[in-house]
Amino acid sequence: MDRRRFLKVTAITGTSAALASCGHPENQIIRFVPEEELTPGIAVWKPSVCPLCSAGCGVIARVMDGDAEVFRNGQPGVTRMGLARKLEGDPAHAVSQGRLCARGQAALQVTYHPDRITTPLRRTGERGNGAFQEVSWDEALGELVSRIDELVGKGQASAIAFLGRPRRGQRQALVGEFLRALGAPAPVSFALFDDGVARHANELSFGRYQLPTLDLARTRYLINFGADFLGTWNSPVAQGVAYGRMRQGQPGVRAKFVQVEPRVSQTGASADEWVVVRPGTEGVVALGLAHVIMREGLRPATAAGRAGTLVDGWAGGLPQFTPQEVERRAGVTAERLERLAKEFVTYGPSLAVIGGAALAHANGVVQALAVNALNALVGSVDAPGGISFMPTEAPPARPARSLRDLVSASPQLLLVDEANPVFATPSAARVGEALRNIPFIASFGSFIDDTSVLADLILPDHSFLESWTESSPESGAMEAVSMTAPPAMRPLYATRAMPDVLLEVSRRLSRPLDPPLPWQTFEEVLQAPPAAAPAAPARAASASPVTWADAQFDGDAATYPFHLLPYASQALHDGSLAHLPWLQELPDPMTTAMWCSWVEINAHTARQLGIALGDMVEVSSAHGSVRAPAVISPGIGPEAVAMPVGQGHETFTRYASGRGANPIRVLAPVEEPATGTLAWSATRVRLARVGGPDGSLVLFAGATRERPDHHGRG
Amino acid sequence: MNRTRNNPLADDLVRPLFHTSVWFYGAVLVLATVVLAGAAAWGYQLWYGIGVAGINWPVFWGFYLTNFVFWIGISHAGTLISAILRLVNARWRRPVTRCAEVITVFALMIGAMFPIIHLGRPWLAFWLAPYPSAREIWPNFRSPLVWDFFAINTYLTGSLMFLLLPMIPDFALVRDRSTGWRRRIYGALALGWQGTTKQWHRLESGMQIMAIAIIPVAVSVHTIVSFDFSMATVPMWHSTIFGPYFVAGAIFSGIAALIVAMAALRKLLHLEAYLHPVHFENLGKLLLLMSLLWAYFVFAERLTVWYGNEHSEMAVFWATQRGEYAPLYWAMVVCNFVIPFPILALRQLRTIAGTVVASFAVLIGMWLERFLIIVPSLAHKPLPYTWGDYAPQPVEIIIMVATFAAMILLYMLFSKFVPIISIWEMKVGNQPHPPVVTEAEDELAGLWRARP
Amino acid sequence: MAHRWGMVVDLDRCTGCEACVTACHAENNIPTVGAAEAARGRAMHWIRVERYWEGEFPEARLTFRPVLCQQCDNAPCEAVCPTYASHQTDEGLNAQVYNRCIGTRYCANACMYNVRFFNFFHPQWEKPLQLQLNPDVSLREAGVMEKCTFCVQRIKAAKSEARAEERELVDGALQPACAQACPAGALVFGDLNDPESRVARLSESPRGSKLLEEYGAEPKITYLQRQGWHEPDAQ
Amino acid sequence: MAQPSRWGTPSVFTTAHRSAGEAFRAFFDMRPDEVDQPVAFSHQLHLEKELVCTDCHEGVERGPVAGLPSVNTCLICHSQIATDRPIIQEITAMQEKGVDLAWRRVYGYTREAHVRFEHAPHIRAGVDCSTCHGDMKQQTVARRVVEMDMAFCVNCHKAKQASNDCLTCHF
Amino acid sequence: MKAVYALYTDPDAAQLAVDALRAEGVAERDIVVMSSEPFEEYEFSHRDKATWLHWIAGGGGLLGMFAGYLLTSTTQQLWPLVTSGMPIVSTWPNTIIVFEMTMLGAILATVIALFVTASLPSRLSQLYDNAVTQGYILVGVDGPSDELAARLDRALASVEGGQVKSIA
Repeated sequence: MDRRRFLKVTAITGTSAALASCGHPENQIIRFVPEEELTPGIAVWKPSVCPLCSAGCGVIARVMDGDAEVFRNGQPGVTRMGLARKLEGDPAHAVSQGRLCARGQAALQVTYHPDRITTPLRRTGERGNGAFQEVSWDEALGELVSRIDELVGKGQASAIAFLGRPRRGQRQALVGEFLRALGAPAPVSFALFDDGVARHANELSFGRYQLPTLDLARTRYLINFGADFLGTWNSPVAQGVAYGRMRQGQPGVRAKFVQVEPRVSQTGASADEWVVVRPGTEGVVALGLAHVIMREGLRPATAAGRAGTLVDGWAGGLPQFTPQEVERRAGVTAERLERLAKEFVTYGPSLAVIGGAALAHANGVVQALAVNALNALVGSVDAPGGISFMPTEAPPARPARSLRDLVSASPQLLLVDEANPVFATPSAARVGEALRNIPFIASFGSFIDDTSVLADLILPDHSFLESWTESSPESGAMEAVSMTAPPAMRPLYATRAMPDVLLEVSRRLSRPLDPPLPWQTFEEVLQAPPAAAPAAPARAASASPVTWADAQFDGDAATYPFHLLPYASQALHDGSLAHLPWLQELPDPMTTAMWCSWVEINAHTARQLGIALGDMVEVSSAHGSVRAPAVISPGIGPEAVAMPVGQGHETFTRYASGRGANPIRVLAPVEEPATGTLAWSATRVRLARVGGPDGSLVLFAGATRERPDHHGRG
Repeated sequence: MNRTRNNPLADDLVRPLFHTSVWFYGAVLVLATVVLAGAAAWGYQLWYGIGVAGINWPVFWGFYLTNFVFWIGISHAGTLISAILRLVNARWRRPVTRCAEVITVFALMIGAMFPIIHLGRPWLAFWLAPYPSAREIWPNFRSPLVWDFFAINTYLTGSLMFLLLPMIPDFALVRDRSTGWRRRIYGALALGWQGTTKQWHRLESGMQIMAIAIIPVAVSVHTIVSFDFSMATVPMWHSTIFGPYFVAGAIFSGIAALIVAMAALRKLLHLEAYLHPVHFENLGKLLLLMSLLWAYFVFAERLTVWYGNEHSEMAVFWATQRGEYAPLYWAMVVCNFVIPFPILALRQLRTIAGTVVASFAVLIGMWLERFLIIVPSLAHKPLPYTWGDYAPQPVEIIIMVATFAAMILLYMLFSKFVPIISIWEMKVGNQPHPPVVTEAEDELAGLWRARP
Repeated sequence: MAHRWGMVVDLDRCTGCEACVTACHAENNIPTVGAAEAARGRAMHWIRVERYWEGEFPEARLTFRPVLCQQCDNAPCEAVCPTYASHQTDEGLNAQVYNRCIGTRYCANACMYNVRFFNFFHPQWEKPLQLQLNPDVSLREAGVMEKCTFCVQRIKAAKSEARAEERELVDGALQPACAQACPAGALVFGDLNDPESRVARLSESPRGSKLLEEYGAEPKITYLQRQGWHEPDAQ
Repeated sequence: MAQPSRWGTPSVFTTAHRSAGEAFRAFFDMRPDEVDQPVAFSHQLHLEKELVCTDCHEGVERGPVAGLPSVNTCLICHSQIATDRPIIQEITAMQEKGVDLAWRRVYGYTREAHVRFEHAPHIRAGVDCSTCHGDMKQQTVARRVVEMDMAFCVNCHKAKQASNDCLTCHF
Repeated sequence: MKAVYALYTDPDAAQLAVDALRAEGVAERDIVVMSSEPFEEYEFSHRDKATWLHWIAGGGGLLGMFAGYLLTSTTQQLWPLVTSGMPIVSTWPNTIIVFEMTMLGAILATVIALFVTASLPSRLSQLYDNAVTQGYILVGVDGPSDELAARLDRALASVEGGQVKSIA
């Protein structure tokens, strides 16, 4: 007898069950007629583009039917609709090649995030206190249009500003068109890790304002100066695929990988050799290598071509960068440098890469130029196993304006599209204060973050799965890649694609744009794209050599003995992904930490300061301080401390608000002079233990649980 | 011999059944409250999930299984001791046997509850039992947990019978002395016992067989409990010594529990006339023996691990020896050896008070031992990346305290409804015919020598 | 011949990027438990990337090692389960039958790899995060043990599709989510009974070894050790 | 538990039962054999008119789920047929308002059973619908007539020599 | 006459009374002796010594062993699930179940046999006296004929220290 029959015998009928289940709200809710043809339980794969970083990986979304709670005509109910269930790399896409990184996988949660903005919002309380009220699209658009009308009417169209994340493609072009037609200045792109320095240097060296594609698969000797190319830098998926081939792609062939950086990054962990350098001296090592190569006559100075002539003293064999001198400046022994130089030139094709923290110094450009010249010297430019530049229809252009330009122009009306400068700029730069003084801010983002909380109006965008997407990556593949994809699923909420909103605004303006924008919808834009925005005039390829400049640091070494090395979190990247629970709970590969911030400290330093694992420490610069638990790591030198970027949002959904600490806020507002990008590795700090463990350090495993005498078992 | 020979004894021993003090009610009330708190804690855990306990990844077993092993260990007080003493016919066993057997039955019941409390889905615990169902799936007889189920069931059945059978004549005695509802209840419990020579003889030979049968079962139960650990390739679990080590430990803690219970009964039920210092002294000697045996096993276990120097085992070894579990470990050594050994070895200290102090120490020490077997090993499995730790949560502590309260409560109630000392066996003990040996002479000989 | 699913993990390729971890979460409806529970050691990752430091600064060296259920032939978790919730299928999968699990957590103790995870509470998804759930995979409730299944739902779907189309499975076409996501191609999945399959050939590699081989559990996952760099002989 | 969502439903999706009673009923698999449907659809009537199951349960041959028809499906025929009946007019009105029929399931397994049943392979293997759903020609509003306990599935699998490994259905 | 009995405090007297009854020609199985404790030193308590209890216990054990073997091996074959690479019918672990079932069989058989042979549970027979549990030893005969009763009465009374009673 089974349980069910047993109960029948005991005469408990199902009536009570039926009555009880009627009480569930799910059963009383209205069901709307599905708007699409779906075969239940059958998955369909739809292409899309991952929007989370600039790599532009093509993805495919697994769409299956499901019951979603929606509003139709203002009425709550449930409907069966196609829902994206999983994201995978698009096998047909030359960048992602069927693979996808952890962040890309988690992009799914952007659409289904419980704190996504579902309808337009208007600020009701004090600016920044987060009180908003729901308004209709009509009302919201009306308000935005009237604000623009007012400014245009007063002849102040130039006081309209647009701040977005660095994007390429038609969406960005449309924004440019819109602003130009309005008479407003060009849009401003802002991201913390925006690689402007690398692009600038590449333009100087090779005439391309672009990040390079690394042909790792065919490289036999790789020297990497701080670029986290397997984690967060440039096109990590494509680089990861190529890296796999570099390691075990051909039987019996395995490249050597040397990592030159002051702290072992996740990428550095895979290196065969870790060369510890002082922060900001990566270029010295590169030039030292070039010196040895030229001194030994392994390559002539002329082999480097223009990239070489840009470096002061190149033609003379860089006499000031003898191994002894490099040892003194960078801390790499002369013998090691000699050996590396010979290996580098002997076991080609060889490749040198620089990125990330190495360029986040005031001398970033000259560091990059040094590595470019080294690459050129060994013939690794546009050669198999070297760097190359992806041929694209619309090559990346130097931005016309920077955030600094935008702020200093004191705009009257600001449109923000997912950029979060309030989070990602040092507090000393006072960007937040400047934004607060802008009379009207409208935000298009899907979430209320540290910046959009200041907005007067929020016009929520579709998630990428709900809107047309495009991919025009600047690197990652050898050939040009360009794709557009229709929405993978219908919108869950009353959101509208930002390009459609701009087009709608342009139609509603009391003084029509001249010429009017020729499209009705974003879809039309993608089919008949605007002409590429004219690139800023290419910088005159000045042949005047650039002289080496030592990296300068904010804060004197006596008061602030440690270099603060912020780094992009493997999970949360620059913090724009801190709202995704999958990524919050992703153990950091180096420390296994989840849901928190931490400070990485060398064991020797920790002993000196009496800091144990999990103890709260305070990291103070001349511009402020943050507190976070300590993690003691053998992968960082005694003169540096490192902190991941990503946490420390004041406002950013239930998962990220008030969690952890943001090292960017305490940085000195030092910029790389040529590009105006933040030199985020150029701050010195002091360190103090301020208390015992407060429980905020959440480790999946590892650090707390490992004893030094048990490493590497297996 | 006269007819009054036996009656004062029966009067004494039956008295608690008929006279109850206010203190008793008060104590029952307090204990019942604690037990109810434990039940409420379990209800809370049932509703919210086992996660309210402190267990985690990778320490999946914690307080509940510690208590399980502890209580199963305590259960060896009774049946095993009383069966051995019955078989060897040790004279001094007579006042002790029932006290001991009751401990067994209640400790087993409480112990057997813990694996169920500890389940993630306790409402499915019946799947451990072999029964035909529509699913056609039976328990996995390779699982030590199923062995536990069978062993505990057999042991509980046996112990219950071992306890109940000799109670029948005493129920008859109470029946004949009572009236009204008591007479009806005890009449039913006495099953119509008359005391014919045939009944006596069957009872005696039945008990003889049961005593023979219960000893291997008791040994098997704690061996199988040890198998729960030693079958898994967890560092310092996967050891062949675990069977005898656990059995010895069980008897060790069982005797300690018995001494404590007897001392309490002696004091509270005024049984000074029946529970003599010699009983405590004899049990104390047994306890001494087990303490030495325990020390021997621990030394053997630790030495082989240390000598073997196997990587993952050494992690556990050092964690207990000088790592985060060292305070508990050394507390265990103190409680199980350093305190009881001198007390029990020195005749002057082997008094009632002395043995009780030693027994309390042993109970604490043995509880710690179970904890230290389970938790440090799970916290240090072979991959160092997965090392973890464990901290008990309020629910676990409340339930644990409640089971101790339940044990005391059940014991109190039992002693209120059943003569805690077997009256007829006491009478037999008082029969004049066997050559009378003085208690002093009997000390060691009486332990192992059969009556002629 | 029946399939025998296995995997090869090339430690020389693994970069520790954890794409596999999120892919597994997305594919298998693994709940996130939140900071408070994660701090209590209840985070669930069917696949994890273990990292081991060797040496001290500046010679410190790090190795990543993805660890998932090793799908042992002589799986220690199986015998100890009183209800057969854990057993071996004829395709060599170490099955975990959720409905049969009563939550003794014995299997998790017996597993020396600690790759079994337990639902201490009912999993929760703050709406509408539940729309991300894969309808092909069970939602495990409180009190149930779970672990890597080699994406059995994908295996079953691929077999069912092949049967419907009356063809054989193609090596490499069927992949668990982790292997599919891995950019560096460190995870290779396939049929060990097919001598031509990539996984079968790679598992014969001289670099190959099994994790905690000495326990004799006979895992079906082969780890290819990380290699050092040696100066090539000839130029 | 947090505030209810804007739909009046719980804001958190969880596998937990909401009440002890619900847990109790799930444990004993107590479900009504008959449920109140939004309209009294007669299977008998439609099958007599020589409709077949797959006309309305479209997914059954292709996927795991047979699917419950929406009003759109009804109105494929009923935009022409029997339009004068009140029930059809009601359905037509529903479609105009964009409101669908909230069918309630008759068969199915409790979540704790973790049964991942797929219709398509069974249809391909030639299992007749009535094997599991009874003879629908005899039923008006569908009711549960077949007791789908594990023995029911297992016996059929045994008879047809289909796999009886646990992972066949439970994963 | 329903019964005739005498109550003694001294087991020696009880032994004499039993002997006296025998002398009166009362059959061994008709002599009833009740006491509140067993008197193993006395002959009268040995009259029922012969018993099959040990053999029944052994038989129960065998039965349990067989049941244990059947339970383990047949259920393992019924749905052959492989675990840990062990054989479908795993002898070593099954031995434990077989052992426990053996002991359970022996214990249950003992208890059942004990209850049956000692006629428990039963109603109190007519021949019973509460004095038994107060320490008296009852020696008597249940349901003698009136003529026999008178003789037994005398025989019992002849033993010193007894109180002869009868139930009509």
